[in-house]
This record gives sequence, structure tokens and C-alpha cells, in this order.
Amino acid sequence: MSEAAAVAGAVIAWFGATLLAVADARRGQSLGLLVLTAGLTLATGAAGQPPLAVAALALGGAAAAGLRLRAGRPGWGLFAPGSTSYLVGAIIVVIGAVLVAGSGLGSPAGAARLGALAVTALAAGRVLTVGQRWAALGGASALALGLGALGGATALLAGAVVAAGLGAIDGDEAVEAGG
Amino acid sequence: MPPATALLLLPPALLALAAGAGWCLRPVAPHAGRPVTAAAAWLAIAALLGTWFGGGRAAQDLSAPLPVAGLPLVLRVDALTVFLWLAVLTPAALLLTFQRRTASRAAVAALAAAAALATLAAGSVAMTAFGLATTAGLVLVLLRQEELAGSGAYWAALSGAWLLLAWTAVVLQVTSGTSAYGAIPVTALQLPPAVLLAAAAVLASGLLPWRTWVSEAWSRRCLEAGTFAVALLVPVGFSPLVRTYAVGAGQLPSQQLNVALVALGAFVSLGAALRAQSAPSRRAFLAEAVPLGGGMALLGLGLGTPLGIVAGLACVAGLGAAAGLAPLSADARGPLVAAGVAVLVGVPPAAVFGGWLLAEQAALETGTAAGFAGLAAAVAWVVALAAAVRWARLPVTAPDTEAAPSPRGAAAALAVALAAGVGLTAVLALLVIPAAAEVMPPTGRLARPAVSAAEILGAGTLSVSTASGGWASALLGGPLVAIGLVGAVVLRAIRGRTEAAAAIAGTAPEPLLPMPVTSAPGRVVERIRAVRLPDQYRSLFRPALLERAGSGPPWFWVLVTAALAFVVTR
Amino acid sequence: MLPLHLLALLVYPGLGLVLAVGALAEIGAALALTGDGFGAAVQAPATWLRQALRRPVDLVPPLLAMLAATQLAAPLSPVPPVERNLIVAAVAALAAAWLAGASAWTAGQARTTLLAHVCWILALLAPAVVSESLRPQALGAVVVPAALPLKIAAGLLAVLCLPALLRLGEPECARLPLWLPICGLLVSLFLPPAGDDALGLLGFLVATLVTAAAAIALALLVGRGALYPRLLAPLAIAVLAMAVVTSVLT
Amino acid sequence: MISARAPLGRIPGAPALLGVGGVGAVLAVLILAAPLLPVAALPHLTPAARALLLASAAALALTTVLAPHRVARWELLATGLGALGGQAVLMALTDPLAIAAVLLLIAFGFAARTGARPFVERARGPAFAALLIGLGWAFVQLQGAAWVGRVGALALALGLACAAGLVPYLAAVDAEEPASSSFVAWTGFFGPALAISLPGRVLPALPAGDGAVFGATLVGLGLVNLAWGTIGAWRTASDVEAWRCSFLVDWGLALVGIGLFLPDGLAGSYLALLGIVLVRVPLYLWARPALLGRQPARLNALNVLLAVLLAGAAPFAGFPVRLLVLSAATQTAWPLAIPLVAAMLLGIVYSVRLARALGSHHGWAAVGLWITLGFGLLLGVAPSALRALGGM
Repeated sequence: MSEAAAVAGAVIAWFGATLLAVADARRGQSLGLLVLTAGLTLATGAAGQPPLAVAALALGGAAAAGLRLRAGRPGWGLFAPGSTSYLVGAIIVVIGAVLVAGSGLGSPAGAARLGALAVTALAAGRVLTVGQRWAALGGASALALGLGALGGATALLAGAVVAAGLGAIDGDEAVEAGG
Repeated sequence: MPPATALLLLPPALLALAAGAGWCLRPVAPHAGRPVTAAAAWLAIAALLGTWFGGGRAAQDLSAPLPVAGLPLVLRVDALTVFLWLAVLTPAALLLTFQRRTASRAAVAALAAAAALATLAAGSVAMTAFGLATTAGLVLVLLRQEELAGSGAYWAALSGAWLLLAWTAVVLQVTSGTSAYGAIPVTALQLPPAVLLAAAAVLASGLLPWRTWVSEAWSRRCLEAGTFAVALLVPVGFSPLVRTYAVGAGQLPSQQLNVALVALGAFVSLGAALRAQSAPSRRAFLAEAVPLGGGMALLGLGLGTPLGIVAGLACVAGLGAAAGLAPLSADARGPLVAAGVAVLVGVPPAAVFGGWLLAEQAALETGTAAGFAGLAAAVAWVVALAAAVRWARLPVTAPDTEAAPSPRGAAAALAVALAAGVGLTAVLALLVIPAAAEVMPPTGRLARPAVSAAEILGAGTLSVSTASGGWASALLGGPLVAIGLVGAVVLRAIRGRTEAAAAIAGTAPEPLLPMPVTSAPGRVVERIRAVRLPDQYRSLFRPALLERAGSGPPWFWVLVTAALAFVVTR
Repeated sequence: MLPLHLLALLVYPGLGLVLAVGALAEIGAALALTGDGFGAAVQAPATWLRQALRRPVDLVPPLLAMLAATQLAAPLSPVPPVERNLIVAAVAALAAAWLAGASAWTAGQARTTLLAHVCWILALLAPAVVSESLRPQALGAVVVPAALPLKIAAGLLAVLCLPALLRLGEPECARLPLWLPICGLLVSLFLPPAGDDALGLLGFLVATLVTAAAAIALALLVGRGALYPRLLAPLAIAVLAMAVVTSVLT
Repeated sequence: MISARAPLGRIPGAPALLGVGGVGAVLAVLILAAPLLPVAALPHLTPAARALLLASAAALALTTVLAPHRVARWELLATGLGALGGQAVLMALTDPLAIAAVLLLIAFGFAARTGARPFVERARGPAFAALLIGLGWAFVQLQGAAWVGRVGALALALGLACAAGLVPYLAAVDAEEPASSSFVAWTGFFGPALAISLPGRVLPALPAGDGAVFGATLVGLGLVNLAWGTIGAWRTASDVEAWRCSFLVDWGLALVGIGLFLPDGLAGSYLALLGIVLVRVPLYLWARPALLGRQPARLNALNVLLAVLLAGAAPFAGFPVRLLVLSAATQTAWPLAIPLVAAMLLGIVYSVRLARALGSHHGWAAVGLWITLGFGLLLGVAPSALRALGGM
């Protein structure tokens, strides 16, 4: 049962990360964050991580998603032109993650790690390739959540706090211009 | 630490105190720095002689409870240290007394001299490296205080020297667990560390056949700092090489290294003599006095025989005298200066002559191969004599100080050089032979001292007498100097004061021997500097691109990481 | 010991003998080279005294010549044989030779002189390197058959160097003090040492004067020809090569 | 001394900056004082990390009070305290994944400060480092194929270099950028913190083979940075670039020291990192006015002493570092010492240039330079005491 939940969580997390990657506006980005947080929460919970840490991850992710609504282009902006590369990347990431950690798929922990790896890779791709401040911050929150989900309680807590903390940073380009 | 032992550290302490005092006195007594530091230097010599000869002349190992730079602070004051201290202190005292210096420069100079003395007393290779680097740094400050240009070669050579010493210390530490001269097992002195030590000495003392920092120090507009650096650092450079013999129980780990050092010594002398005979100015000629003596010293030390070590150290003594005499004779005229120049090229009976004579004898006694190296050194000697005659026709460089240098300085330095030459037997008996004995311990079943005074000094006479020849320095040299002085006074009384032959102003006479390779090292450096990536390949190597890789999406970073990952998974 | 050494410096074989031999050789040189007749030639030593001793620096050549003379293997010399040294004699003599001719210094002449000095020192030291001794009397006494060719060649080279060494082509050169140290050193090194008696002393003086005469004759022979200096370098190289071969053989 | 007296009100995000400064100060104090507090949950620092944190605090105090600045001192203090807190957290955390996450927060937090380069560009380097460290650790933890572990070890080492902004992960240098937003924040502040803590956290968990990859990568990176730094500082036309390259030289020695896994090497790298924080960073800040052309480059007596210090000669900081790193290299494989000695020798070529670029300072700024020189002297003469303090 827990194996199925973990695998489902991993798949949801990967889907959320893909959404985040192809989102070109604030709502789409927040949705992606929310979905990947939900997936990671489900997967890590099923993998037997401490409930408090899992809850913290969920809270951190939710807070990041909420705070990211403050800045960025209005609307959903899903699958905007230029998203194809991210979609291809999402497929390649799955293959890569299975190559690296596929052997652990049999266990809930292995499946959760697979999901976290996929999120980490996609989020990192997002952070390193976007030019807008708000998009980079969104990707960074996802990356923090993914990194947190790769480890134990400490990592989960750190990932949650960092994701929320990154959400608190103003994503408005004007701030940079002004600054 | 017993008081008698502590007294042995007086010389560096006095100089350091004088440096502090001179620095602090600047605001109230701007001119006090020079006399204070000069007095401290002379006092240091007196204190050294008093404490050493009054204290039984026993070697002392002084260790401090606290490490310095992570290294155990061990100082060794033995006969060799005392000898080298005198070789440094004598020219330093002369230069501090007679060269013009501001208070701050005098203070830095005294501090550098104190650091040099501490370096000579260092009890381990690592401490020697630390001391050499410290002294070199202080001297760099002195050089840059005076003139910004012209210290590049110096800084590069000295940095190379201390780095090589540091590396040697590390190698010895790793192979034998210590780099303390007194504790390194004989078997630990293999060829690599010995070569590194020798290379460090060669760099620090400028012992190369071409123009080194020692000669470059004379190409500066002001002579004070550069010549002071030569007086301090050339003897300091020799100390690790001499101590190497102590580590190897009186010998180097390989005969080939001895041969290489002897050959290098002969080439250094020849190179210096050839440069001296083609010097474009009087300063350029004087610049070669120390390298000339340095080559002879290396020749002697490289031989590795007891007489060779004694000869090498005697040459170092002569080198100290030359380092004091040459700068004080620069830019001045008159018979004293001419006599000084004669002394610098080894005209009897001065200290320089005594050292070179012993080096020649030692080379001859070592064997035929070394004898031929001695022959080359003798040719260098002859060429140097010719260069000294040409010196009188060279243009005088305009003095960099307001007034022309005082002839008293040249007179004092000349007196020191002549006294050391006439008293060569005493210098050898009291300083040089005990110093050589420190690095050549008794060997064989009879535990007979390797360096025996009886084999170098004539029995029952005041002369030097080795297997190949003798020299009555006191009995012939002393009267010769006295007769010369009396004769000069009488002649002056009869003929009256006649003007010294004025130097021919303007262009220098052409060299006696052509110097086709003089500019070779310079040309090599220029060639190396001129090396550029051909234009058509510039686009392949643009370091700035590496920075720009981080500006856009970091594909380059990803590529490098992936490539490395591929490499480690092979 | 000091009085004996003073005697050696000031009288015999020092200043006294240096001036005596120098005066005789100068008269001979003046007769042969300038051809001014005996009357003018006799004045040569006095001319040196008048013109070559003006400044304190002019005292250096005679002083160095005195020192070099004390190192010769002269019979009845007060300086003990163990205290004599070829290098002391050679360096003092060469320095004196340079200073004696310093007033008439020209680059071309100086080159020839330097070449002669280098060849001369090689001629003196090559046999010393092989026999590992610098004592003039010991070197003179060497009669090892294997070392004789080198000794003869070196002696020949040393004699050939004499005209340039003594600056016999330069009338204004104050060479009077140089004759004994330079010619006497050749006698000490290349002829067997004479006995410590009057006969030995006579032999030594005659040999020295003959060497001086040979130098004058050579000077007359070569004149101002450019060939002479060019001969010295190849000969010196040959002597070096012989020294190497001899050192390998013995 | 160039120093704008900007009132709080006009600085964008001043309250946030003060908040960050306050939080940073509290975190740093709490983590420093953790051993004295009865709270077991508080993370503890290793002695070396504690020494580095103290050194950073000292450098922060020195530069805030005495260095010439274009920004307001209170702003610099707040930023510095925030950085100090970040440094303390980076060194206190034991889980590399948590370290990677915190690295992200610091990266974007510092990128949010005013800077000449775009926000994203300034955050990219440390973000990539966080990714490398996170993935590297995850790969090492995976019980999968052997190659995965080796790649993980490689990524951990590369992550360290990337976080410090070393070759091959160099970021662009803009002379006009405030020091706190420039490469110095990472190369001179957070990088050393990671270098002190991360190897100690990951090495115990690495199998021998992966450990060898980690060490070899660090040694390789060290040599590359040493070469790049020495040649770059010597040949580059820009003085700012030369200064950055001089940081790379120190880092090269530190990485080689860590990568050799020998006590001498580790001690050498620890001293090198202390030297970066206590000496190199303050000197760079003092050089800024001259680098920006607001002051002529000079070479007075103090600058010459600083040139000796920058050349790594005795009696200053670089000497024991060089001795210890050479010792470790010789113990491992003596030929390794050859490139090290060559680089150390080349290092003296640019030291005078850097010293000249410091310009001449008077009054309190000069006092600050003398104090920095004193730090260098302390590191050079009494490294044993500092090693004892750092448990080395």
C-alpha cells in the first residue's frame, strides 16, 4: 500500500515540477509548487519520514506557493511558447532518475527518492535557465523542497524553511532595478 | 637559559634594539638613527668577540619553549655561526657608519641585519627558510624605500631560495622526522635535498655565471640599500650549503655534486671577471667584486676537503671585506680608492687574496680535475687584475648623495681588509678552522679532527703552510704594508701632493675581451616575455570566456561537470 | 723570523736584487731595443727612478715585485722554502706588470698583454696542477720523464710570453722592477734548483739574466709583428692538452 | 575614506536588512554559545569552524569600522551580521542536504542585494553549487551502482568549488559592484565556511573508492586554481581581476591541502582559509578605492610589507601554509610538490602589483591596514596556537 502511495507521490511531484517548469506566470508557478509539494509530502510520508518533518515540508511548500503569488506575470501562463524544451527535459529527467535510482523503486523510500530527484533536477533546470527574478525564486523554492525530500528529518525541515524563506524574497523585477 | 648563553644572542638583540630606538627617535632626533644603528653594530661585534672568546668557545644550542611559524625555535651558536656573524656584521657596521641613511632607513637596515644574524644562527633548515624569507622581506622594504625600480631580480631570486629551503626542510622532515642540522641522520641526506640546499644557496648568494641580483644591486641610482643587501644576504646564502656538510658528516651525498659545485664556482668567477673587464662604468666594475669572490668561495666549498672548506670560508671572509669596501670606494677618487680596487681583485696581502690563494691551493691538492678548475679560477683572477687596471679609465658615475662619499669610509674598509689579510693566520686559527671543524666532525677510528690546524698553519711560525705551498701573511704581508705606508709618506714629502689621475669622462674604453654572450640571459628573458599565442589560435584560448559562461544559462558548467563525471566513471 | 723576512723583502732576494737585476736588464734592453748607445742606455735606471716614482700609487709595482722576488727559489734566500708560493709570486708579478705599464694604456696593447698574462699563468700552473705543488723549488726539481714534455712546452710558452709581459715594445713602461720576479720565476720553475752556496747563487743570477736576454732577443725578433700574439693562444692550448694527457698518464 | 552616510530611510528594504542582520547575529551567537547552553537541540560547531566564525567576526568588525566604503557602515554591518549567521548555520548543520538548502537561501538572499550584475546571474553559481552538493550527497547515499557513488563524490567536490566561485565555475567580476554583492561574499566568506565544514561531514560516509575520487578532484581543482590564479594575477590587465586571481591561489593551496587527507594538509588548508577571511578579504576591501580609480596606486613602505605578506613569505600568513601543504604533498607523492613550488614562486610576481593596487591610506584606514598586517603576522608566527584553537 505504502509503495503505491510513494510511487503516486513521486509521479505527482514530477508532474508538479513539470508544471512549474512550463509555467510562465505567477498562478501556474504557484500551482506547480503546490502540486509538487503535495506529491513530495505524499511520497515522503509514505516512505516513513517523521510526520512532523513531512508536515513542515507541506507547510513550507504551501507557504512558498502562496508567497510566490505576489510577483510575476499575471495569469496561469502554462505551456507558453518555449515550453517544449522543458517538456522534453521532464521526460529525460525521468529516464535519468530511473537510471540512477531505479533500483530502489521497490521500496517506498526508493520511490520517494526518485520523485525528489526528478523535482530537484527539473527545479534546478528552471533556476539555471530562466532570466526573471520571480521565476528563479519559484524554481529555487522547488529546488529546496526537492533537496529536502532527498534526505531525512533535518533536510525536510531545512528544505521547508528555505522554501518559505525564498518565498519571502520579493520577486518584483522593479526591486532589482531600484536597488 | 643560562646568562652566558643568553649573552651570545646580544648581537642580534642589540641591532633590533637600535632599530627600534632609531625608529622611535625619528620625530625628536631625525638624524639619530644612523649613529645609533652604527654604534649598535660595532657594539655587537665587540660583544660577540667578548662573549665568544671569553666564554670558552663552546657550541650552544638554544631552544625556545614556543614554536615559531609552527616550527620548533632552535638556534645554534657555534664557531661557524660566530664566523658568519662576523662576516655579516663587519661590512654591515662599515656601511651603517659611513653610508648616508635617513633614520627610518637606518632602522630598517639594522632590523634586517638582526634578522640576518638570526637566520645564520638557525638550528634547522626550516628555521633557515623562515629567517631567509624574513630578512629578504625586510631588505625588500629597504630597497623599495630608496628606489621603486630594480628589485625584481632580487625578490625573485630570494623567494626562490627560501622556497627551495622550505621544500628541503619538508623533504628532510618527511624522510627523517626532523630538519634540525644537529639531528638529521647522515643517511637522510640523499642527493635531492642536498641539491635543493645547494640550489637555494646558489640563488640567494647570486652564484651563477651570468649577471645576478648581486650585480644588479649596483645598477640602482642609489647604492646604499642594494649594497647593504649584498653584504647581508650573500653570506647568509652560503650558510645552508656549509651546514650541509655538517649534516652529511663532512661530505656531500654524491661526488658528482662536489664536481658540479666546483665547476660552477670556477664559471662564476670567470663570468664575473669577464663582466668586470667589459664594465661600462666604475660602478659596473665594482658590482662584480662580490660575485668574483663568491665564485672562489663556492669553488673551495665544493671541493669538500678540509682545506677546501677552510678556503671557502676564508673566501667568505674576504667576500665580507669586499662587500664593505666596494660600496665605500664607489664614486670616490684618490690613492685609497685605487688601493681598494687592487684589494678587491686579489692583490696581496689583503683578506681577499688570502682566501683566493687558499682556494687555489685546496683545488690543486684535491686532485687533477679540481686542479684544472683551479686553473680556470686563476685565469679569472688574471682577467680581474686586467679589469682593475681598466677601471682607472672608466667614467665615474655621478654620486647619488649630495656630497661625494667620505674617503674615511674607504680608508676604514681598506684597513679592515688589509688587517684581515695580514692577520690571515690569526683569522684562520681563531675563526675559520674552528668553523670548518664544526661541519667536518672527526672521522675514522682514531677520532682525529678532520680539520687540523697543524695541516694548514706552519708549525711554530706565523705563516700559512699547506701540503702544496705556504704564505707568510704576517711576516711578509705586514712589513710590505708598513713599507708601503712609509714609502708613500716619504714620497709625498719629497714630491709633494700630486693629483690622482682623473678618470676619463664620457665613454668607457672598449672591453679587453669580446663578450658575445653577455646579453644572452637578457635576450632569453625578452624572448620568454615576447611569447604570445598566435593570433589564429587566440579564439581557442580566451580566459574571459570562462567568466562569461556564468552570465547566461550555465551550459559550460553543465558540460564541464558532465565531462568530469564521464571521466570518473571510466 | 721577522728580521729575516724584512731582509728578504728589502735586500735579498727583495728590493736590492730586484733593482740590481732590473738595472742591468734595463741597460741591456735600452742598448738592444733603442740603440741609443751605451751612454744613454746607462741612464735608463736613473730615468725610471726619476719618472716612475711620482705618486704613492707608483710605489706599488716595486713593492709587489719585492714580494714576488721573496717567493723565488733563490739560493740563500732568508724565506724558508715551505713559505714560498708560486701563486703569490705570479699574482704579485702580474699585478706589478699591469701597474708598471698603466700610464701607457691602450686597448689594443692591453689585449695583447692580457693574452700574454693568461698564457703565462697557464704555462706556470699547468705543471703545478700535474705535480700538485706550488712550491717553486719543488716544481723546478721535477724530473719525472713523463712530466718532462709538459715542463719543456710550458717553459717555452712562458719564455715566449716574456716580451709582451715585460712590455718590451713600450719605451715608457716602468718595467725595471719586473725583470727579476718574472725572469727569476721562470728559472725557479723550469730549471733544477741551485745549491745554497755562492756557486748556486751565481748560477741563479746568470740563468735569470740569460732569461732576460732571451726576452730582449725575442722582442727584437718579433718587433711589432702581429703574428707573435697569435702564436701564444694555440701554444697555450697545446700546453693545456699536454697537461691533461700527462695527468692521465701519471 | 570613501563612506556614504546614508540614512536608514532611504535604503531600499532597510527594515528587512536590519531584520536579516539581527537574525544573523542571534544565530551566530547562539551557535557559538551552544556548548555553554543547556539546550541539547542546538547544533554544535567543530573547533575549526568556531575558529573560522570568530575570525570572520573579527574581520567583519575590522572592515566595518575601519575600511573605506561607499555604502553606509550600518548597512555593511547588517549585511555582515546576516552573512555571519549564514556562515554559522552552514558550518553547524551536519546534513549535506540541509547545507545545500541553506546555501540556496543565502544565494538568493545575497543576490537580492544591490549589485551591478542581474539578480539571477548572481544567484546562479551558488544555486548550481547547492544542486551539486545535494545531488552528490544523494548519489553517495544511494546503494546503487559503483559509478553513481563516484559521480556523487565528484559532485560534492565540484559543489565546494562552485560555491566558492572557483575555476571552472568562475563568475564575472564587475569592479563597480559593492564587495558584499561581488565574488568576495562567496570566495572570501561562505566558501571558506563550506570548505571547513563540508569535507568533515561527507568524508566519514564515503566508501574508500568514492573518498579517493573526492580527494583527487579537490587536488586537481586545487592545482588548476593555483595555476589559473598565479598566471591570471600576473598577466591580466585588470587589477580587480588580479585580486580575484590572488584569492584563487589561496584556494588552490587550501583545496590541495584538503584533498590530500593528511593532518599537515588539513592544517595548511585551515590556515589558508583563515588567511583568506582575516587578511585577503580585508586587504581587498582596502584596495577598492584604488581599484575604482578613486585613489592613485602607490607603493610606500607599508605596501611593500603587504607585498611580502601577499607573496606568502615569512613571517606572514602564507609561510606556514606553504610549508604544511608542501609537507602533505611530499608525504603523498613528492613530484606533486614541483607544481606547488612553481606556483608559489610565480605567486611573488604579482604580489607587488596587488600591494601597489592597495593605494596609500591615512588616519584610521591606515590603522586598519596595520591591524590586518598584524593578523597576517599572527597567522605566520603563531599558527600552532591557531591550530590548537581549531583542534588541528
